[in-house]
Amino acid sequence: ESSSEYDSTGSFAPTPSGEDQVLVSAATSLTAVFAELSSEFESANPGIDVVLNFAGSTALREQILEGAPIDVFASADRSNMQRAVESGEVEGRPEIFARNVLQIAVSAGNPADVTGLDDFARSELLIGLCISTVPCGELAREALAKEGVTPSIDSVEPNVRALLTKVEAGELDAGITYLTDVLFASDAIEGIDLPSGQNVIAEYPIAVLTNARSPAAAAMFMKFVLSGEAQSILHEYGFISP
Amino acid sequence: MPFQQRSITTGRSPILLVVLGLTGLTFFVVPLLGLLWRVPWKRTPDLLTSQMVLDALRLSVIASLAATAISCVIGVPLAWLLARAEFPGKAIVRSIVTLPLVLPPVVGGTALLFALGRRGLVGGPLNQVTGLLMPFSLWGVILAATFVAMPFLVITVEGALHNLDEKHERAAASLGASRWMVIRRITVPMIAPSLIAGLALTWARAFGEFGATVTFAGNLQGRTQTLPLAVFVALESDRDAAVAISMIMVFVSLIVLIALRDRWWR
Amino acid sequence: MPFQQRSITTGRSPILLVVLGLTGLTFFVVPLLGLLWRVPWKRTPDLLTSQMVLDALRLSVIASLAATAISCVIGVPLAWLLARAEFPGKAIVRSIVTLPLVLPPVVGGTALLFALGRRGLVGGPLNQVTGLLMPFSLWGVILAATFVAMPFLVITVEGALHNLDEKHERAAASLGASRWMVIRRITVPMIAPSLIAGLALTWARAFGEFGATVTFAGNLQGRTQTLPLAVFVALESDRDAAVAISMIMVFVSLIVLIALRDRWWR
Amino acid sequence: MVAVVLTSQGLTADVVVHRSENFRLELCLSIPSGKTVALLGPNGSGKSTALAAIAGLISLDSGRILFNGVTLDDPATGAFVPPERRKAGVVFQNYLLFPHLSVLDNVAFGLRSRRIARGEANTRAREWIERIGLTGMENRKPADLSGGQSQRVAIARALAITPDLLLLDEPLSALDISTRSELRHMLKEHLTNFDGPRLLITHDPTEAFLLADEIHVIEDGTVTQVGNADEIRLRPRTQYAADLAGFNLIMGTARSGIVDTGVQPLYIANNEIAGPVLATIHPTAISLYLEPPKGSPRNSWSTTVYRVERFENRIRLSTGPPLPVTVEVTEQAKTELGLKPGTQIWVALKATEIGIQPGRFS
Amino acid sequence: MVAVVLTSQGLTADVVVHRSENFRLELCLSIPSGKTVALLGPNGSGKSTALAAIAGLISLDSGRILFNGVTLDDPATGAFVPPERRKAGVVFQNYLLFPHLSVLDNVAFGLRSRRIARGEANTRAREWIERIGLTGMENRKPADLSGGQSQRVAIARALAITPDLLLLDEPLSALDISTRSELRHMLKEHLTNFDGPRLLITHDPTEAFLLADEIHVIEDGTVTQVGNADEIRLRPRTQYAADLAGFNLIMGTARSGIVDTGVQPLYIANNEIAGPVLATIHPTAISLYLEPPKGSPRNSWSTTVYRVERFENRIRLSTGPPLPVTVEVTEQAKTELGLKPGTQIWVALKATEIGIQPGRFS
Ligand SMILES: Nc1ncnc2c1ncn2[C@@H]1O[C@H](COP(=O)(O)OP(=O)(O)OP(=O)(O)O)[C@@H](O)[C@H]1O
Ligand SMILES: Nc1ncnc2c1ncn2[C@@H]1O[C@H](COP(=O)(O)OP(=O)(O)OP(=O)(O)O)[C@@H](O)[C@H]1O
Ligand SMILES: [Mg+2]
Ligand SMILES: [Mg+2]
Repeated sequence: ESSSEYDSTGSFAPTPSGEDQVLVSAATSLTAVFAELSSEFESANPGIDVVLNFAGSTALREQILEGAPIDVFASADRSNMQRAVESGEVEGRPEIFARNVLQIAVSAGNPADVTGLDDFARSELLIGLCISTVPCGELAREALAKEGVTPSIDSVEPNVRALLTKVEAGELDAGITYLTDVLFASDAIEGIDLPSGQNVIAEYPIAVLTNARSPAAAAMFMKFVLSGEAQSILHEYGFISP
Repeated sequence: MPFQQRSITTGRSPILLVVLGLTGLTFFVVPLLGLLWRVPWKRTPDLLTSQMVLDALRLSVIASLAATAISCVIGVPLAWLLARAEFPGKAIVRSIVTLPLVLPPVVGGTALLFALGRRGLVGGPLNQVTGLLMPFSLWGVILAATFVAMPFLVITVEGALHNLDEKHERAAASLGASRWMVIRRITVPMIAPSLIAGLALTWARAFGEFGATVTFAGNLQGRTQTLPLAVFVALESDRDAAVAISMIMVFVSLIVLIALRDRWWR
Repeated sequence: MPFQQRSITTGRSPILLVVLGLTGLTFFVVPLLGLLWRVPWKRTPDLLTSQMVLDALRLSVIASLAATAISCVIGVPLAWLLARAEFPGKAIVRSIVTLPLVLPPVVGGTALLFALGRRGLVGGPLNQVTGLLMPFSLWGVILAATFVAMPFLVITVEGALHNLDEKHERAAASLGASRWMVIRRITVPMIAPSLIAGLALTWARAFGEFGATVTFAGNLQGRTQTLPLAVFVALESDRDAAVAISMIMVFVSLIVLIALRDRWWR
Repeated sequence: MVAVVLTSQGLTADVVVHRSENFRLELCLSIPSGKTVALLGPNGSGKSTALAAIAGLISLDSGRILFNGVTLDDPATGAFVPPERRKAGVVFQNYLLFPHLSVLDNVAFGLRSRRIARGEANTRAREWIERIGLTGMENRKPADLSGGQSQRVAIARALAITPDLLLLDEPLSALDISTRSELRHMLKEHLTNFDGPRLLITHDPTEAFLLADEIHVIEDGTVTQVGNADEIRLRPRTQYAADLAGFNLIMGTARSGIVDTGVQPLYIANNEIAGPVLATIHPTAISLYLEPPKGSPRNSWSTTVYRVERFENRIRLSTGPPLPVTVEVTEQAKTELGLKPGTQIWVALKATEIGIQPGRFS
Repeated sequence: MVAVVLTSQGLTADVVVHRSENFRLELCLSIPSGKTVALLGPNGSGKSTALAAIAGLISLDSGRILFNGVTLDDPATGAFVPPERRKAGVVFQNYLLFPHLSVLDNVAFGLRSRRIARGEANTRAREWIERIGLTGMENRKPADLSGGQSQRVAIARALAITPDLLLLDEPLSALDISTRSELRHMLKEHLTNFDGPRLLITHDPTEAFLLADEIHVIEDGTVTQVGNADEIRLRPRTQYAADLAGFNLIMGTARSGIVDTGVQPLYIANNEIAGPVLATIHPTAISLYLEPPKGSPRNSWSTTVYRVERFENRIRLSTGPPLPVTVEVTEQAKTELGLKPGTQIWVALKATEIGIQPGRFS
């Protein structure tokens, strides 16, 4: 009797059997867009149920390395995907499905009058960056270095969210995050574009995993994400097609 | 009670105490006000009925209560052993119990993965023999919550047991009560307020658990996504929703804590 | 003591208790083993002496002890008022005190920002008048830690006060002891084990605090980056380092907790 | 409510306290400075409650407590002096020693509370510890003391503070016979030099008779008799007071030299008295015979021995119906008459041995 | 260590327990089934410690406890029967009522522990509550009882379980005079129908004399005298035992009809006895005069009155040096001689009134 409540792995499966489930681990910065992508995908493929697992790319990679029963991995950077590939967790080859550009985030009304990367050297401003070990921090430093700006950093935030929170609260005058983050942050935040020459590009790889329970459905989902339909949704959320 | 005396000891409280106590209270009230100030009250009802929030609420309530129950069943005996039994290595055991308190929850979750994941120390063999898989299931959520929350119960109850004079337990034994009966009818009732405080702490910690859960059990809506995880997701996509979900958590916990404590105290 | 009696009540422990207690212990031991299994022992000494870890260690110790001290000074009076004083709205106050337990720490940190940040409800005016800035400073770290950790002390101590019969306090009053003297020389010593348990919980929670700190105080090496933040940062790039830093936390907390509890208990 | 004479020196307590649906204490008490009042009464009669009210540990429901002209508690006006400012030395019935403090710290606690320096307080505490015979136990915790040792510490703790007002709740009940008489004397001496009012609660009539200037008998929350030792002893007004003194107390209605007790008429030596009376008969005044007595005693009836007890070196027996009495005989008489439960005997009692006072059981 | 006669029925306890550096209990006790032994002794002499060892609440350091042939505790072999399997009914000196349980649940606790169904246990508990006179208080918590009421609940709780062994630590000390004699009789009756051994600890000689078959006087951890009431009363061997009985006890060396006490020689009626003796003199055997007495008493000396007390309806005085004695006189004599502390008097004492037994203070 009770066995019907659990699938063969013992994990809790509330959906009726017979339906394919795709477990997608996606980076935190993909939260909003993947929610929409999955519902689009589900309505196009009624037999498939997409379950999303959002966390930092590193945490997701960690789970995969520890044998989590995940079908698809969408990372916010290449290095975490690379680690998964090296550990033999990836079926086939990862594909880049989206790109993202950096933007300067300032509090609404731009009270500190920030205009570009040069302002990051102004010591009277409260400046924040992501920590260099996460993609947004790495890329931001790359962009600043390209311009020869030595930023006077007041806060090194462990992730985009923490950085945005502080800019939004007015604790920081400016920070560098992704365009997509600023686009969908609250009204309390404004974005300042970087000239394309100054910008650096972040790449988002996706892959089906060797551990996948429903490899076919997983492949379908990955294919969908790379499709034109999905790309236009990604575009709406500020991502750039690869 | 009509014949209750006005308590004399408590008639007037020393000024210094009141001042310090109020300062303490400010500590809690000001940030709460800060939060309340930003709550998008209009949107809250809608959010409350969204599938994601309902799923998360259900999971949170189940997992936190289960974790509290498990902690009670195995944590209270552990506390009793720590307080009353003599065995070698007690100091070490006591310290181990305290570890989950200190370990950053994310590391705690990683430790759980290392130990109970499919490739883990215990989880690996377990998975091969029984096919059981802890992570990414409700069991994983409960396990993670129990791991981080149980120490609160153990430590609170152990403290209370140290406070309790053993003479009543001895008297009960002399009346023929078995060791077990003494614990059930004398020891536990006599430390009830501390036990309930410990349960409240445990439940609250389990209910608010995030780091270990997201690492060990994942963040699957309807399966392992509890309210704090929903808040995390919402923080990325919809800031107001995150604050609103937090207020739901606050509200639920008020109900549970009041039920747990004010009903059984006094 | 040469004349210590072997305690009779504790001579043998009921089997069921031992079994349950050991099960409880397994809960803690298995994940710890999982962690120990993966600790990069070779690299640990290097990490231990890296500037980042040393800075974080210093900040963590200072902030957690400061938060514990503050909690003690204002949390114990608050607990006393909750347990012993009569005032309207007590149930609400008690619930508010429990909130930081339930609030996801990130939300708690956000609440602190809303309230005490540069543009915050209280922080704004405060900043304008005094120029004081809480975030990005050690004060912010301490504040965040106190906010999340103090409830543990308040609730544990309140529970213990409910356990304590007031008759000894009355006797002390009749001997001429002022309200304050009664609290200092009778009440507090009589609940010492629970107080120490509460302090241990508070310190441990403050020491392991991550979410509120990172949100409210930021993550500046040497200024606000505590050990849990260092662990988090390391997790992003170098898991082994993260595990090693966690082991440092475990080690420090063992020392502090053993000093705090085994010295003052019994 | 009884009107209270307000003296400016001493304690005047008009105490009304509800403790439960079935118990209401209503007590009027006035203790001049330098005098000792003993409260004697059965269990649960409200003695400790009265003490708690005077010490300020519970508050009055109505009434008023005045001490040396200062109102300590008056619910009507809301005045209330908290216990720590009443300067009372209290020995609690259950001692309430502080379990976490040593004997020395327990005794010194009151002194330290009065801001006496540690050295001075300890010296004075040590003196008291010597006085109660516990030298060498200064560093023990109360849990490591015997019952009687604990009680002695409680006494020392209360007396050490040189209080304005002494409240002693069965202070000698757990002491052995030698220590008890020693401490009784120590107490008596201490009281002589102490000029505040003092209240002594006890179950031991000897203690009350020896230490108190006035005795209040309290039963079920109200005072049933007030008087000095002799008055209570010779003219007890309730069964309890008679038990205290060891007298037989019989209620009846007197008319022309006979008391109608409802069961067995008693001839008395007083023809004038009429109406409800209390008759008191000392147990030694009653004689026992195996045959119907033929002699001077005007009262005699046949009954059986119900109970035989030895009290120190005397033999006490209780007889059965019609009129149960307690009789005291010598060891010799017991042996000669073969007295044991069930023995058929004749009771004889001279009319002149019956004390008579008007009144009824209260 | 004293050799113990091992009877198969009853309790044989050879108890050695260290409690502190200064206190070591070394007690040998044998209580046959159906018999009551009373332990009488000063505070801190080890009575409660002995009870705790027999109840199994503390373990022996050496010695052995046997009950009906079963070894309860024997450190030599490591045998130890835990308290819950000793089937002892214990009244603790400090009651130890369970504060969170009602009176009914307290009394029923032992029954429920013995797996008696709730209904049956409650019925029996209610009977006991009635027997101790607390009907109507079944639902009270111990904190809401008076001292004496608490002690009664402790008695009921111990007796309700129909134990194999009764251990009573001052069970009547907090009771009022009427309840005490009632409960003493209830206890006596209950004991008659109870065929296990019972141990009674008390400070009240009356209680011991009335209830015990044998009395052990214990002082500073060792037994100083064993005997029945009369033996203890008439031939006390220690000052404490003499105080119990109210006798004067004087130690000296007898030679040809004279006891050399070191201060005042005593003439006695026994010329044969020689060597160390204990002389016992009842307080009523001593006469007092204002002038040097000229008459039959062979002993007389001049002294002063030191202390005057009333004991119930008798007057007791203590005299000063050379040989302090306690004297009992009538009220009349007191008035006639104007006896008060400091009065110069002559003491007279017949040689025949001096009881003599060989021995010395132990
Ligand atoms: N806290 C309480 N709540 C309700 N009733 C109480 C409380 N304390 C005492 N009582 C009741 O009040 C009455 C008087 O109690 P009190 O302690 O004053 O008696 P007492 O004269 O000191 O008796 P004892 O000689 O036994 O000590 C008793 O009937 C008792 O049961
Ligand atoms: N836990 C303990 N630790 C050390 N010494 C103790 C302990 N309990 C009792 N004692 C000491 O042992 C001796 C015997 O104590 P016990 O309680 O047996 O005396 P007791 O005869 O019952 O006296 P009382 O008549 O006063 O109740 C005393 O000197 C006491 O101080
Ligand atoms: Mg009382
Ligand atoms: Mg004792």
